[in-house]
Amino acid sequence: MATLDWLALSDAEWTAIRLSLKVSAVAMLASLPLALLAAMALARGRFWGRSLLNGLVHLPLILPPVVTGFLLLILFGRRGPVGTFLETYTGLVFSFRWTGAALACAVMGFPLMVRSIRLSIEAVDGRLEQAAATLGASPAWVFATITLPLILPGIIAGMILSFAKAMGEFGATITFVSNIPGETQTLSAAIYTFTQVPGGDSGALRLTLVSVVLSMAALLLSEWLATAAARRVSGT
Amino acid sequence: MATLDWLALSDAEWTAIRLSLKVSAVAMLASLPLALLAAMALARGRFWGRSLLNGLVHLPLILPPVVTGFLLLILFGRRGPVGTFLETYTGLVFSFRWTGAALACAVMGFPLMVRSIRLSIEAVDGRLEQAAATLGASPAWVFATITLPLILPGIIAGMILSFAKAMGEFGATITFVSNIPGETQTLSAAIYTFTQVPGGDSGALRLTLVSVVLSMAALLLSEWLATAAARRVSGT
Amino acid sequence: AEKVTVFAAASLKNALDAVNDAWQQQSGHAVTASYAASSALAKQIEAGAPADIFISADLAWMDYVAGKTLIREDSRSTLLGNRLVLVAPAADARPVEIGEGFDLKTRLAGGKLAMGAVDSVPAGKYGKAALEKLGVWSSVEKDVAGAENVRAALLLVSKSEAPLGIVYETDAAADPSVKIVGTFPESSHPPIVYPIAILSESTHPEAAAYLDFVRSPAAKPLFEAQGFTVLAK
Amino acid sequence: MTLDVSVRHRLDAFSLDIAFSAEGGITALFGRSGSGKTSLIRILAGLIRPDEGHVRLDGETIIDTASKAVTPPHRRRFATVFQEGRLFPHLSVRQNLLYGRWFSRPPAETGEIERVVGLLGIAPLLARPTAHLSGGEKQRVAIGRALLARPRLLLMDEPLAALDDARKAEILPYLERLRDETAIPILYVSHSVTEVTQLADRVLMIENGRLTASGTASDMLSLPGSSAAISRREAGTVIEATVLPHQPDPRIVKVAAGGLTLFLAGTARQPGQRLRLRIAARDILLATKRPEGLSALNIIEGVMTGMAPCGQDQIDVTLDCAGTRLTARITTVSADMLALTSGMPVHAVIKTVALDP
Amino acid sequence: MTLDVSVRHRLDAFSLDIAFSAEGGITALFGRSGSGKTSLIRILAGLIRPDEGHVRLDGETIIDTASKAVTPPHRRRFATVFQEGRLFPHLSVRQNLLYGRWFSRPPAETGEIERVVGLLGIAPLLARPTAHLSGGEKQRVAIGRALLARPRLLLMDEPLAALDDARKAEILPYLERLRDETAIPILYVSHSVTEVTQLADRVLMIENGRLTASGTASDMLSLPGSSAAISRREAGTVIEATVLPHQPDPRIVKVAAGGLTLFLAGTARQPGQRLRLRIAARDILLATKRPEGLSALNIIEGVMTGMAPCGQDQIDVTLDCAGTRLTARITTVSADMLALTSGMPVHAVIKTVALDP
Ligand SMILES: Nc1ncnc2c1ncn2[C@@H]1O[C@H](COP(=O)(O)OP(=O)(O)OP(=O)(O)O)[C@@H](O)[C@H]1O
Ligand SMILES: Nc1ncnc2c1ncn2[C@@H]1O[C@H](COP(=O)(O)OP(=O)(O)OP(=O)(O)O)[C@@H](O)[C@H]1O
Ligand code: MOO
Ligand SMILES: [Mg+2]
Ligand SMILES: [Mg+2]
Repeated sequence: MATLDWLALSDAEWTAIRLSLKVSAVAMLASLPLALLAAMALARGRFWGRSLLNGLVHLPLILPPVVTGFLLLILFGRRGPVGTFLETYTGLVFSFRWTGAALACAVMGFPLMVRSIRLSIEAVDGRLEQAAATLGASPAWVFATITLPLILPGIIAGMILSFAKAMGEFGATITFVSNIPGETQTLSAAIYTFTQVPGGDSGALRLTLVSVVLSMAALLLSEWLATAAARRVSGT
Repeated sequence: MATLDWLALSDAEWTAIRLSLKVSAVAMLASLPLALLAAMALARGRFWGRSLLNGLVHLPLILPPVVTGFLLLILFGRRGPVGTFLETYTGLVFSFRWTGAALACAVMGFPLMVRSIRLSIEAVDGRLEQAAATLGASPAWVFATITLPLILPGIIAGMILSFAKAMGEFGATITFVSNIPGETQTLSAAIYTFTQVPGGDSGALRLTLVSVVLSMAALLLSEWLATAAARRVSGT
Repeated sequence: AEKVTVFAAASLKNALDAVNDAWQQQSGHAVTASYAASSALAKQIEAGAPADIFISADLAWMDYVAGKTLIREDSRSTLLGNRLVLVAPAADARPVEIGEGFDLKTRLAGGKLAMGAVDSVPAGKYGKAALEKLGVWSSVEKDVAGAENVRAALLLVSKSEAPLGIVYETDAAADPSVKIVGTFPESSHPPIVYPIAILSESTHPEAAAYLDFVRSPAAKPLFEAQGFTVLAK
Repeated sequence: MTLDVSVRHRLDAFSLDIAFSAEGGITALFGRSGSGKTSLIRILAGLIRPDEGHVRLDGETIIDTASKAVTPPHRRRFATVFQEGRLFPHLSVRQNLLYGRWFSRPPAETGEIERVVGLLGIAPLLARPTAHLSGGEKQRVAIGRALLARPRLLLMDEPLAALDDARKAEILPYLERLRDETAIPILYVSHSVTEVTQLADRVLMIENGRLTASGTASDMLSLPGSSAAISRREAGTVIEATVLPHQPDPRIVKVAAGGLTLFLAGTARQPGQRLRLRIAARDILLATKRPEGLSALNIIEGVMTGMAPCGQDQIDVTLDCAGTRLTARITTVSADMLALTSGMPVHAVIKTVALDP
Repeated sequence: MTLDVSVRHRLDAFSLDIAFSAEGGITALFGRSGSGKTSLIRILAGLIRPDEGHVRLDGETIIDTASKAVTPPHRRRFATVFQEGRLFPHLSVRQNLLYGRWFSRPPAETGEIERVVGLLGIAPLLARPTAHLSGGEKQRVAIGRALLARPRLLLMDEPLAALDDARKAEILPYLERLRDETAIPILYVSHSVTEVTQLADRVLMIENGRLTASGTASDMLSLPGSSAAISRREAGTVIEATVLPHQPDPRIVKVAAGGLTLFLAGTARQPGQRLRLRIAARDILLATKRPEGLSALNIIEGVMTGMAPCGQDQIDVTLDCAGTRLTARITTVSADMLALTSGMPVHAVIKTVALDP
């Protein structure tokens, strides 16, 4: 009974869980197209500025999360140049919204996703793509029908890394969009808050368990998907 | 003149830079053998508990860094079970030492390294390994002479991810081994310190630039190595 | 109606949550609090955060936002105070006589002195100032382990990683695995204060009422229950 | 259809420098291992851009390095059967076969698909993944895939090498039909004289990246002077023949081949049909007087015009038979016994079944 | 050497169920595409564990599913030449060749390496990476790599399919030498009757995963009743022969083949040497009376014992020539002309050069 009480989650905590899942999922999905593009460019491109792009992609990994958060705040905040631009032209607002949390998580997970996808692209046998071209498939078709299915395991690996990172990320998020319950307070931020006050340990532990369970479930699902994808590819 | 002054680094900052490089390099190198093992087990193993191992490997990604640091403290601290054991039997002490910072960075970068290597292993054409076996190579030899060279690009990608992560990591590090100048104060911690005081922006910016430059150099080097490795493999 | 949004230093969470509940019950107005490091909150306010009230953990960040005219000067006041204490693991709770030139070094016995990072964390800054004032800083400077925040410093002591730590009384009192072995004289460090103010951009009609409630006698026991000294009159 | 090719390309130590033009039908690329056949195919398929030169199909420029015009591979529609199969591992056999269908206008019809599948004997494989197909199965699927892409030009790189002889013999007539019934021109790399004789209208001999000879299958595959890539066993004469009006005995057809009249077994031929016959030098016997009571229906009079030693203790004897040159390989011992000398009239004895394609 | 195999294995819809034992020398696996040859090779190489059965080499258990004993692939030392080459992409040609050397005791000597390299014609490739080798070059390197691993058993899966005939003809004698001079037993998958005739001591006919017949090359490759995998063109008789003491004319050798005496060209043979001759049915002419003045040195008397139709308008005529059975393929028209009936004495005419291996 006592144990169950301890495990019982408050409404605010449920909100944080739902928000975390939403933020992580959106971050993962929204960054996917861009990550694919970046990975293709890095794996296949031979353009000037490739190293620059590569560096840029890795930046969120290299910088302390707080710095990334500050940079996001300066760029995408309500007063930031990009933030102003997006708000005016697309109506998209990041500052102090869950969308901002998703942006922060997406940015933090971006290098992980790009690396995974890039590694898969580099492992694709170019001769298959050539064969498809001789059968009449344009580069876009080749990508959609040959490259994409072959790199699926890498894409899935990248997505799960990004998702897991998003579940654990709080430094950049809390710095960028603060820690507003119901709007920007993700599970990780809630855990962090618990660690900041006396007696918060058990609350932190409880939420950590929730976070781990959710991420593990996602991980298992991704493994299963990746295995299925790999099986299709190897035909076993 | 003023610009140069601004860029001039204090002795303490130089110390932090040297320390960060040492910590990141050691973290990267020390975790490599274990990451290889884990990646092999996850990519090839069909044992019970594989999912568990997979979850464990991803844990540092999923958990907020503060929690990871906390767990490290409990396990590897001077009074922690592992810490006590290691100190008694190998003399290795982590608590409040740069070695602890390296451990924290290694742990935080571990999932990234394992994923990269694992993805490469899964892309290796098993038929080549079979061919080597029929020529008399034992599994260990096959691994050393066929698998390892073929996954080199993935290993390099994993190492650079781990290194970059180590350069940016500070949450787990500072929680585990604090922020002792000259011993555990890495560049990231120094940057963080700057962000915590009003007017510290320029200092933070300066050190961030240093960190970015160093990581970019490492990144370029790794790209160059990976390209060389890939060229050897594809024979172009 | 829109909620009143409070940006508050993370260490206030327990106390302020209770106060907010009370206000909500009393006034019927909703309030929401975002707890983070004072530095992050200050920068967010600068970036136009939709907050009504800011409670900083030290004067520096309140001064920072004040300097950019982001707060209503007339609403600013010091809300809470705290005391700085020396803690040790419960297992080794020999009291320490804190005074001019007291022998901290010997008591450390080669171990680390855990405290907030002395350049950035408020508690660390106060601690350093106190030790300097008491003339022992130079003897222990090399032994300081600067944590990211007070809670992390406390953790180092509670896990016996460090034999001594300097933390707030509020944190120390709530942790049974540490014992307060000495309290720093108020005179040895700048006053430990939590300033509060309404933000210039706040348009919330209830912001002032909330501020008044937080400073009211009704809130006082809730803060004191967490070990804070209430400075508001 | 005219394919007009003139390309120069360096690949490290190897250099390719080849110019030819090919009309419709099947053009065979014949040359030893490493002579540059695959490299040429790759240039045509658009997988290598040549250093210099041009490729034109019916006047349309496919590549022209001078004007920097290059048609991308997928717009060339030069479907390629690669030496190594290159099946798509994530698609089933059926999906592999139909891959080109998405891009061909009009797409291959169901009837055509069924015909190709039936012919290649891959109906039982259709639902399977490609990973565990046998070597020959893979190659058959690759052939089907290229055929069903309805290409403008079919590039085939040793397509039958992985197949057993019986399977080869089954597929060859289909390729012949493809050549005769559709207008798809084919560039066909092969080491097999049998295949080339049966299929090719024109043969390009490649050696060390250079075109050493090119011409009709008859000229290229006939002794003397045929390529080093033709084994001793296969060397001989290839001649074009036309089926003459029906014989009284329907089991036999008479064909006119150069100045010769030859008898072949089989009623399947229509009068007027053109065939290509390969008469291996080792399949011709010589006789100094007309033999009697022999099972060979083809006993041809000719005049000996020359001899060339061929390996140890054998010679290739060249005959002029009513203006057609034949080569017979006999032992030097027989030559001595028959006292062969230039200008001497001889009878060439060729078994009817030896003329089977 | 005795290789004793008895395995059963399912692969989805396909099932393999084969038992045989092979002595030293070369054992050929002959069967159509998809019949299970590669699967069997994979079981022997240790790449598939069979569902049931055993494999023993000289009494040593390699696999025994009953006692769960399995020797891992690298301890078997059954070097394998795969149908698809499988060269190591990160190693140069030289490194590929020497790969097995690290594991063989004693390692191949420099002399042996040079001999293999020279024979396979890969000396100019040694320093190159493997990626851009031509198909035939790759396969030659793969053969060299397996040979230099000094295996206990060599498994070869269509090793020569990618090579031109001339190159094949060059490499075959080397494999023969390997068979005769070293004790390495070889299991050899091939579709080529020529290769099998020349190399194999024993032939296993596989059809649909089952051993349909096995026996000496002569029995297996001779009409009637040889496998469907042998094309019409190649069908005939394979007989073992022994070189008889030198003839007065050194350009000719006389061999005893069954009850027959045949003449072959070439002085390279030593008296007493054993050869295998393949006489394709299409290479034999029949005559009702002994022909004169013919270049053929081998005119053999025999008695017609039977006829079997073979395709349209042709028949395979079986002869008994001094106890040896020969098959001649002639047109039905010729058969009528010669009025062939069973029991009739006939002369079989075989060109000397047709007996060239
Ligand atoms: N990219 C390359 N770089 C260097 N050399 C190459 C490259 N591609 C091919 N070669 C070399 O060029 C020569 C011709 O190769 P190609 O593949 O065209 O031969 P091929 O005639 O198809 O031979 P095969 O019949 O054995 O397949 C070979 O010696 C090969 O090693
Ligand atoms: N792992 C597998 N799963 C399912 N079917 C398989 C598997 N491996 C092989 N097969 C099937 O078993 C049959 C025999 O294959 P195998 O590769 O042994 O043939 P093969 O005799 O070597 O043919 P080829 O001469 O064309 O190389 C084929 O029909 C093949 O598709
Ligand atoms: O509220 Mo603080 O910044 O942990 O002293
Ligand atoms: Mg080729
Ligand atoms: Mg096979």
